Amino acid sequence: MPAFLPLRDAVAAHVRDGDVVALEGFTHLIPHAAGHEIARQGRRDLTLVRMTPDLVYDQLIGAGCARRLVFSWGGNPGVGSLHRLRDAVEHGWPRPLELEEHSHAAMAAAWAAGASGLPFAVLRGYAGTDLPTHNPTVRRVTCPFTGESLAAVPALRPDVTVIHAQQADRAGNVRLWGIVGVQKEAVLAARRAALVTVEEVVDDFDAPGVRGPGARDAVAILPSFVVHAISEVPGGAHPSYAAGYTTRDNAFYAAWDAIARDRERFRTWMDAHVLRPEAAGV
Amino acid sequence: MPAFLPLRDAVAAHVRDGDVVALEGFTHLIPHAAGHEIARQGRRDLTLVRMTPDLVYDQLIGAGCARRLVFSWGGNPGVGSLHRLRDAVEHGWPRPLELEEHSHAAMAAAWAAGASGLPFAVLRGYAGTDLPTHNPTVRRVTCPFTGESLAAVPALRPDVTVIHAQQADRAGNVRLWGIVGVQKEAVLAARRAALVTVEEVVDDFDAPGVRGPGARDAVAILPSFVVHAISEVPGGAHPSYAAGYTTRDNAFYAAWDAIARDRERFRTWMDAHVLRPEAAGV
Amino acid sequence: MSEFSHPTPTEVLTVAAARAIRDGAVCFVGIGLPSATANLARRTHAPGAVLVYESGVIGARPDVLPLSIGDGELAERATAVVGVPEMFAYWLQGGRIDVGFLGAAQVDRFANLNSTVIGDYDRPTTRLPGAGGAPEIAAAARETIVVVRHSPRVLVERLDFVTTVGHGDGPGARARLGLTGRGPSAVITDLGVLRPDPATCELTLTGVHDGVDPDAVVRATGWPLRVATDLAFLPPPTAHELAVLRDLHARTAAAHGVAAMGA
Amino acid sequence: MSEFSHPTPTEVLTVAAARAIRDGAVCFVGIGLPSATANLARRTHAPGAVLVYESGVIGARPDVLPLSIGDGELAERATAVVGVPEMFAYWLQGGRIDVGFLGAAQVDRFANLNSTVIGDYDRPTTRLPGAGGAPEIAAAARETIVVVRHSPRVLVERLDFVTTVGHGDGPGARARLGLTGRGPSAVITDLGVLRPDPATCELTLTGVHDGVDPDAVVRATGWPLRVATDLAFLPPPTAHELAVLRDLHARTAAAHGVAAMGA
Repeated sequence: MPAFLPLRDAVAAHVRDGDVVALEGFTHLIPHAAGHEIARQGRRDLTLVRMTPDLVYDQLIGAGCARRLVFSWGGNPGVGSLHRLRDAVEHGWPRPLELEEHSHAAMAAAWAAGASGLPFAVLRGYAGTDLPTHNPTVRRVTCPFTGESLAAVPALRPDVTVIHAQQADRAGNVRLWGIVGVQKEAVLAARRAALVTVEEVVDDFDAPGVRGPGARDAVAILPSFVVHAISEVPGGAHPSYAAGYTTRDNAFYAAWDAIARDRERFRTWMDAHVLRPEAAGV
Repeated sequence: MPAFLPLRDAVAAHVRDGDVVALEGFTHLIPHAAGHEIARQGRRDLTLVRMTPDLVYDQLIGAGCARRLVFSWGGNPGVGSLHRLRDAVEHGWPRPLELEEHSHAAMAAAWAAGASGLPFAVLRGYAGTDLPTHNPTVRRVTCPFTGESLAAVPALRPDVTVIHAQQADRAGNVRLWGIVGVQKEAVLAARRAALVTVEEVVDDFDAPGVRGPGARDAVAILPSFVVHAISEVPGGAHPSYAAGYTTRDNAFYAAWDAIARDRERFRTWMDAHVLRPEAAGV
Repeated sequence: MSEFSHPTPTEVLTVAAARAIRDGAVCFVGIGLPSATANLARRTHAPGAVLVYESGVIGARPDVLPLSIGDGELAERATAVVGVPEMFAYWLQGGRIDVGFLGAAQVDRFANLNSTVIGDYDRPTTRLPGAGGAPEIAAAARETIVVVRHSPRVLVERLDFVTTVGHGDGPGARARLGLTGRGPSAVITDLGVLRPDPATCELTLTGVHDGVDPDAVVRATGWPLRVATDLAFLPPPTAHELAVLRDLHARTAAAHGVAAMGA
Repeated sequence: MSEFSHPTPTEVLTVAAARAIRDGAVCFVGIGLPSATANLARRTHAPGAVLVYESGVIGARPDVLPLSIGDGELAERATAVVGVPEMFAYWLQGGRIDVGFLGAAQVDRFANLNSTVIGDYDRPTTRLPGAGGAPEIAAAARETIVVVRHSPRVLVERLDFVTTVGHGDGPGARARLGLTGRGPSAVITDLGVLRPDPATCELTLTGVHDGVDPDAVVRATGWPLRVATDLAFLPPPTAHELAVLRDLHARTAAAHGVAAMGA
């Protein structure tokens, strides 16, 4: 049974300096509010894991929280670069950032392996590319039946996983729907804790009047016994979104390009919108 | 886009003597009517693949259709033995049956590998058991990161997969819900064809008045481009069931024990209920 | 409990096994005795027990006992239903099961199990259903509880086939085999409870049910069974436990038209 | 088409790429040009095209172009939505994709792609977004279509980084690497279409867009580009294609408050 906690307390209880932390959510349901809380608490030396770093890691990297990034596509979707990520990689500002760089297929398989309690994932991938040259965690295995050589990557097992979901019920079960990404896998792969921010805590997912998925949506239910802390944070995915509750703030994604392009403007924005204690009211 | 065909034509078009055939469905949605049609058409030398052979394979084995069985649990659930399966293994009647015997975990992983286009599946399984001694398809792989030795099994890739589902829409998409088992994997793993019998063909899954899953059900949607033939066969899972349409005929499962225990009684039952051409009206 | 008939051996076994379930425990249960056991626990002292069935059902709350592992009854009002590959990969192998319940046709002194064949594998006297989920349940669950009826044909000196590893050949075997769970913590029978000796892993009689003679248990065991010096005399089913169990079976029989039998 | 302004180079490129989509084809599409391309095809000659997005959406039918690969617009009215591990394992690696659309920062003469870095990997001049789905899309889709704007900085003699293998170092390379799909069938640019020579796999100019001088294409290419002897002069966008494409962009801009830009 997870604890229902204010976000500040949930992050303080579970996220430590030096942790391997995954904030997952594939475009949809990105846990921005939790990312801001991690920045506000000044966590340092984090290894950040995420298929698509998106704005949430651009902010954490720019705020100096990260030492290392494990990822597979680091852009501002539909807009262009993540300037804070680029500045860290290209100029070491505010501090150098080590990269462990994968393809989507490999990271998705590595999440599934992590959830499955396996030490590695197998995929038909990476063949002929330069990625394994720069990433020693890409190796090969041989099929014991066909002799075929395939790629292997280590399972992802972060210390802490943080996700945003539409709902929790009072028993501590969590439900998300729409584009569900790798969040179930990331929660199950966490070694120490899984934190969930939700749009809403409801009595029961099945009760009349409670919002729910459409007929074609994917649905993921995380039973209470795999979740450690739940924080009710309406709008906690903004500028990402929560299907059924909010819509993606595409204008903010576009506006971020100019904010993040300039170090001073970025700092001013972070101070005003994230780091000042008043911002914690979100 | 799949063909909408009478069951007789679908089986005649796709199931051949000597094929590796999988009729999947985990207790729920077992494609009994399709199994009966295969027996009626007198297919021979089949390799039958299924985690839980259930009554449907007891019947096909007793009818002499099978040369080999790939399985992980061969009983009459909640009742006892599958007497036709036992008779074939213990006494070679009506013909000997080769066994390729797995655990559930391995077969489930092998189905997922088959769906994934991988040659093999990895699991932490079989360690210390006698199963690998009698099954040369259980081998070992070494994790290239930790050095740990794990079990490997070949991917399941039947020639033809047959499943029963609640619904198809007119565009040829298939929907099943409730306990969805390994059916999506079995359909995607088929080398040559996937046949689906359905309770009902509907205009659109989302249309008002169309039956659908409950809030906690698993749902699997198979897009039209992975299905080759669809046959509308209401009650086609009997004595298994289709959630939302029929209920499990537990009394028949119990009654099967006495029918199958005796060779003559079994033959009489098969003649009357399956093999006579009139039975094809089902 | 004057209005109740004397408990049957199976009822005694079911109640004893149910008592081994802690409230809140995540239990992987098969059909038959394990299912009756877990559902009895959920309706008595362990309302927060989470019942997981290999058909993909997590947090089942059946009103009647399922006849099969995939009855519709199980999916209704469950916390979630997932596909079977996910069940075995993410939920069992992923290490999320506290207690796995297993039956078997044969059990040896290290709580290894046979559910495959009696006799030679290629020319069996009796072909049994086979492994099902057992090998990996016993490998990955934090602990395993084995539930069988006590007889020298069941508790045997030597298995005809090792379907499922309990404590292998003794201390250290599980670690050498890479089995992640702690293995069988108890073999519960209709005569008593056997637990692995902490030093040797050998199953030792640690408790007998009400009215059972420890010597009779030794005679009903196919190897020279050790008896704990502090042997416990286990309390009989309470009137409440029996009433709940019998009500469950009565409603099951009414719902199915047949009794839910042991696996 | 008097009421329409002259098509822009990007419009010419988008229409040419859309025409490469057969009706009924299962297309794996990324954001930006590939998405505009596939949606244009679906609204013109290929209403049965199945649009698959790596976010897990199968059979998307968006009314407006998504800005991101995971816009809510994509999941609504889709045939199905699946998790991302399933998308890459069962649907891409499983061999169910007919056509994969890819962009890139650099393309070489064998249609290998770079979307990782310009300059040295450890001290890059420009850090690009990285691989995303590209390596395995190019490996597993039955064929790949590459869509880029034509310039000598894009079509280069030598990639700074091989993110994605097209035809490797030439004939036989894909088979040696175990890549299951046939690889890039075309590189479509705003100047024309390059296709791998059947014998050498080297990209060859096989068609130029309306009004484009083949010599200008050669000059805009970073290697000595071969020109097919039977060079085609590709028909310009029809009034209908342009109208549909512009309407799609106009509705997209109105819906998002911003224009859906190229990736």
